[in-house]
Amino acid sequence: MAKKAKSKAPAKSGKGRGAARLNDDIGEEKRLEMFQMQLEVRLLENRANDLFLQNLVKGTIHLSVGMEAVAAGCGAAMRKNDYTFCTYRGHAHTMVRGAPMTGVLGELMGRECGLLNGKGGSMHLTSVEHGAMGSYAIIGAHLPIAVGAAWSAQYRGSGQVSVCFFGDGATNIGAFHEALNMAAIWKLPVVFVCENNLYMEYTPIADVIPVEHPAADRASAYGMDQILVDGNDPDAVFRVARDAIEMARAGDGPSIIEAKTYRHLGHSRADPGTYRPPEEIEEWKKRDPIPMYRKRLLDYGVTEKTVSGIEDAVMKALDEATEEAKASPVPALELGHTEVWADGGSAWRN
Amino acid sequence: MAKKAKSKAPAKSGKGRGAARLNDDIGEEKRLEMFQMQLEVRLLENRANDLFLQNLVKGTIHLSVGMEAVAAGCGAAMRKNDYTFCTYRGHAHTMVRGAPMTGVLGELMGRECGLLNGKGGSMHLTSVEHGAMGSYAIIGAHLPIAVGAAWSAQYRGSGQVSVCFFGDGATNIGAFHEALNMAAIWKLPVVFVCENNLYMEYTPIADVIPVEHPAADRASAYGMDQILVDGNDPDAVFRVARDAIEMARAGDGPSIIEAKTYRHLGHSRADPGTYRPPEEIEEWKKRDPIPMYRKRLLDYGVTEKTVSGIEDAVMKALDEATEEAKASPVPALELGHTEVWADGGSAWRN
Amino acid sequence: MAELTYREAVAAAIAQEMRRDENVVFLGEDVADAGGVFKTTVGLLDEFGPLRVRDTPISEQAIVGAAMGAAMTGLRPIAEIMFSDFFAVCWDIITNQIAKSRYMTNGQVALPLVIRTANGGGVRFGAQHSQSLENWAMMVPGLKVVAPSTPADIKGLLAAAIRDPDPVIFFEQKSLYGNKGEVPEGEHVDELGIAKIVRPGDDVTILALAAMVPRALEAAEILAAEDGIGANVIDVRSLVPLDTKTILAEVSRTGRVVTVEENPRLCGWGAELSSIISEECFYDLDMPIVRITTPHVPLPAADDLEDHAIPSVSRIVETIRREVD
Amino acid sequence: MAELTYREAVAAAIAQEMRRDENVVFLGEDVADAGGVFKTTVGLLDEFGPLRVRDTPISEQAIVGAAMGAAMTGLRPIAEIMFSDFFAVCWDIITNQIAKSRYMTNGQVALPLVIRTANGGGVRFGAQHSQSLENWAMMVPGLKVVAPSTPADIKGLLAAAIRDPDPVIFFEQKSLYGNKGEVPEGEHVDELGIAKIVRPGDDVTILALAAMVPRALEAAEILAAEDGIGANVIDVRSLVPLDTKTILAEVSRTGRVVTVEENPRLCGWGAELSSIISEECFYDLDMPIVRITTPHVPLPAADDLEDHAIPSVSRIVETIRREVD
Ligand SMILES: Cc1ncc(C[n+]2csc(CCOP(=O)(O)OP(=O)(O)O)c2C)c(N)n1
Ligand SMILES: Cc1ncc(C[n+]2csc(CCOP(=O)(O)OP(=O)(O)O)c2C)c(N)n1
Ligand SMILES: [Mg+2]
Ligand SMILES: [Mg+2]
Repeated sequence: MAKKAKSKAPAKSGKGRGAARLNDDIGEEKRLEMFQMQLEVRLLENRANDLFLQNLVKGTIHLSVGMEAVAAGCGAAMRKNDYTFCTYRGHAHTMVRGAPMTGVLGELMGRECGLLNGKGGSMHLTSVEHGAMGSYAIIGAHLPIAVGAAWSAQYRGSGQVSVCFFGDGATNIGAFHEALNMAAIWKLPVVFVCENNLYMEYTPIADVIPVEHPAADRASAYGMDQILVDGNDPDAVFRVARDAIEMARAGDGPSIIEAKTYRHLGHSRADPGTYRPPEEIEEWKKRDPIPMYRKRLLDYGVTEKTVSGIEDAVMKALDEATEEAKASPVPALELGHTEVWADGGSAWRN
Repeated sequence: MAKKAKSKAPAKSGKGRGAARLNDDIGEEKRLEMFQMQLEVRLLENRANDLFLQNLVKGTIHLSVGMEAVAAGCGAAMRKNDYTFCTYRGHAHTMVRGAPMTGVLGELMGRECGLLNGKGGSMHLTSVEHGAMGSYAIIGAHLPIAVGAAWSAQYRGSGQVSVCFFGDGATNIGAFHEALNMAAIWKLPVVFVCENNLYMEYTPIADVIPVEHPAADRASAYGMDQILVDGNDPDAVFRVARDAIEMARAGDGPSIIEAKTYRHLGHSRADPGTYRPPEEIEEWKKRDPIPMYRKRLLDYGVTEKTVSGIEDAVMKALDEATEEAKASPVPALELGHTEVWADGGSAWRN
Repeated sequence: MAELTYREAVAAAIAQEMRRDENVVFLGEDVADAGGVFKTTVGLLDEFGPLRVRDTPISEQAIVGAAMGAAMTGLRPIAEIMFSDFFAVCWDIITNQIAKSRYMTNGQVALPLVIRTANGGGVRFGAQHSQSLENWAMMVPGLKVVAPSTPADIKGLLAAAIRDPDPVIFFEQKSLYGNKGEVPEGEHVDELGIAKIVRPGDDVTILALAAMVPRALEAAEILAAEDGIGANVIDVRSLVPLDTKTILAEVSRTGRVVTVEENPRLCGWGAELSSIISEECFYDLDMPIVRITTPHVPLPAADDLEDHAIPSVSRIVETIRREVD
Repeated sequence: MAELTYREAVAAAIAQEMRRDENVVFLGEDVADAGGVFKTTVGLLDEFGPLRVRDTPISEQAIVGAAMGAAMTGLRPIAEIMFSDFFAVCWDIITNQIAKSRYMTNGQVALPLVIRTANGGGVRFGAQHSQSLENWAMMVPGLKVVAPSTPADIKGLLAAAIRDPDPVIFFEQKSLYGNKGEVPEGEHVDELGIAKIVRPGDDVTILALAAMVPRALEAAEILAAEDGIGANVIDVRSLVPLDTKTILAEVSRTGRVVTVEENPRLCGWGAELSSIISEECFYDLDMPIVRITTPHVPLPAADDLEDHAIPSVSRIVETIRREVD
């Protein structure tokens, strides 16, 4: 299935057939959407980085700079009421579902306007109203949870699909195995998306797996196909994601997609990322998904004006969101004692 | 590797070439050893069943009646100082390492003479002096532990191999995945042996896996070969185990073997096993490893006298062990407070 | 009233709630076709079908993870973890995910789910199948914790747990599965967080839970008959929420208190109650609070050893005899 | 004496023991090449090589399982679990296997191993990376539990833990990693199970652990200066074995006791100590035992909220001011 999808993809960009390509199976609207999604994530994360240096973002943050195409490609392939489950490196996946920048920045800054009113922090972004069902910070935990949401969708006959993002490193933890197996036997509408950025924190993934592709080479253990995709190409990601989501929605069961990509920065704010060979970083920076995609849009005949219009609009929205978040108060202290229980409180005794 | 080994196996038994076969790559001594091992396990387990009905064995027991060939084939392929790790269904694997029948029966009966002096019970048989490093009753837990013993052997350069038995059902739990991966990347001397008896407790394994072979179809996820073997044929098991153990000992890393077999009885003493089609049970009883192997020995030219000599000796030893165990006192109450710590005691305060 | 066993009351409660609300679904190992290894869920598959009553692989993380994901998206799942000892293999999902998600998201995520499990010893299953682990759950903010002692309470409290909008860890004591008792017929729903005075008495208060309740009651009868000591026995029933009102009132009245726990010594619910009582009833206490527990050892398998480890009627009697003079 | 940070003392202790005993091996995620995400193990790979200092995949069950298997067969492994919160993903191996094997086999199996972990909050990492979970370990029979508060104690107690013949869960408090202190040079080995009176005082005893020790000390200074209250501060250091001798003697002397715990409220070590003290020092107590804890909620991430949740110097001061009149 995935392979078929890939063969439909444009082989090479070229002005001459630009318009035809722009209006291929993906189309201009989706492409501009994906461009904007990537840009929003990139600019917001760079902003978060600045705010961290100003000590306005506390704790730690895990940026996906360089990896935005995966979230964008998948996000563009999802329906509004589908579910997203992601990790501590989840700004991108949450934002592409439509979570507001103010809420995201506010959460990173521990402000009342944060998506979680400051209670969760950057590793736990959630926006249920946008289908962003949570960011999970214990490796692997959210895979079975995403399976549960898919089970629920199947049981309710709602037609929803659960899309679950995780890293290459997560493929070595037990929960991965249990989740894939259960999804497969119950033919659940879930799509697992492994963002293989070559590193689990500071350790090269190749040092700790006995196969080449951490996710794709395990697919057959669960009766699934091997699906590999260029994670720096939103169109390619979109196509495999669209097909996998369609298959899931049609009741034909789960898929696992491995998207190869790279984070330009360290694992988290504490990490300069120096364990990586400089040439490797350079190579991947040359394949930065955003300039590449910008160029493709122009090649396909989108005007410079349209593109820079999006860029300006995103920057403007981000500036506004930044000011809003900065102006938001810190959460009231009593919030520390609310919402343990559905009654809104935290009492454990009478 | 496994496949080569299988091709060396005799294709069909036949009087004419009996002696040649008896003295093939396995040889008479090993074969008699494996026959005796199976018999010891079978007779002891039947005895345990009787003792259970007399209320002399308490709690529960998990018998491997019908599955003895796997333990025997592997046991015969191991060196004295190799390590065995097994499950609650571990009487067979413990006994084939040489643990005394009195100790096994005594443990099932909660007597002082028990291998664990009554403190562990039937699910935890251990005899470190025989390399039987424990029976583990939480599914999957012992796989990483067996990996640790292999790591230790590798580090110490001791040449020991760790052999780890588990059921088809255990292939769906997270620890399975983590253990196989670690064993593979560190090229550890460990052999994983899956006894696929078609059921996880009361549920057919086929209902809860998306592949045909619960262990073998997952081997490639860890860069290992698919090894399937007839678990009711001790010779076949011996050959694949021998090769896998040799490979491990040579520093060439782990293997996983899937041995297809069947338990004649229910999952545990609480279970009559009625969820299984009677024809299935009948088919497998026809393939009972012990009468089949007895016949093979005779076909290969072993005399009836030798065979029945072994049978008589085993029965006599078992009767003696039974009497010894019955005569053994229950453990002194103070044993309940010993050996939490290496100082022999259980004090948590001064 | 009908006479049911403790085990039958489990299926009765689940069936009652599944009939009422089609969002109630149930999953676990060997729970459907086989009706559970303790035969607690017999008949559910037949009545509610394989989409609502599901057998799973041996994948506890997937079981409770699936329950969580389903609860977040509109269902009211019940997950069975066969033995409470197996909580250890899915402890992350229970403690770090289920217990924390509502709080971390400041209420965006609702988690109306129940995890049922067979808890405790007395059946000679050895150290990995006999633990009394209600404290593991009590210790974790965000989990409600219930442990009934009678068939009626099983039905009423399990129904209440299923209707509760928060995650409830429901401990069934496996040594009680065979016990019989009167259970209200028709719809029966109890309330979480209420301790029950199961025997009145003025001299000493015994706080007990699950299998320790019948033992405390038996001990109380002996103390009344042989020593003239009037023990009032409180079945704590729910550790979270904890009915400190009832407990503190009774303790203040009797001035003496003994806790009886099946779990090992350190950091048990008895310690928590002792610390609450000693802080809040300091001036009402006529004697030190005494905790009777299983010693701080893994449980032994042999019957004599196991019986010696778990608090027995005679240990309760002797302790109270010694302390209450 | 050399001045080391709490984090440097970790590597110093491990190096000291690895030099001494080649059976000491060390494994964990990002511990070798990267020297640990908290930089606690910098230099070990260089000195001891990749066979003794091993980076692992993200497979906590395999990490502690491997440590167990290695310990059973002659090695003395040290396993790092990066954050104590991740104990939840390998809790079975820790509690059901490592803690129970010696007992179940009546001593056939020895388990000389250490599991080190970064524990506790104060660094705005949110509810899944900030828990103080020493009670989880204390609750399990068969585990020794240590939680040092100073660089010197890190070195001495970690060395002692590595030499100990039993499994030790070693909690390093992550909010203390940057703290500096004098550490004995040369071989330094402390003893497990000894509480330390870190400040003398006659009016009230404060029992504290890990990050709560410096806070208790600061509170004691304020109480002395502003209120004339003499607080003696005990650093409990080791929860199992527990130095009840020192603790009970001091409490009997002062007649007043306050526990300060970073962990959430229910079933903390404070409750256990409170129950021991109230049972054994009943007649010596001049006021109720008061427990200061983090409230029973998952930890919030925002800095103000987190600071408000974890016991602060001012909360300790105010509580003692109110209670000790
Ligand atoms: C169970 C568990 N173990 C370890 C960690 C610490 N940790 C956080 S991120 C990370 C690396 C994850 O790598 P990968 O899955 O490749 O995701 P990436 O960070 O590259 O996006 C580790 C080890 C954790 N959060 N949870
Ligand atoms: C983690 C865990 N989950 C569930 C169980 C209960 N249980 C004991 S045996 C068993 C079935 C195991 O099946 P399999 O692995 O095929 O081994 P077999 O019993 O057939 O030898 C189950 C579910 C357990 N002991 N541990
Ligand atoms: Mg990665
Ligand atoms: Mg099986």
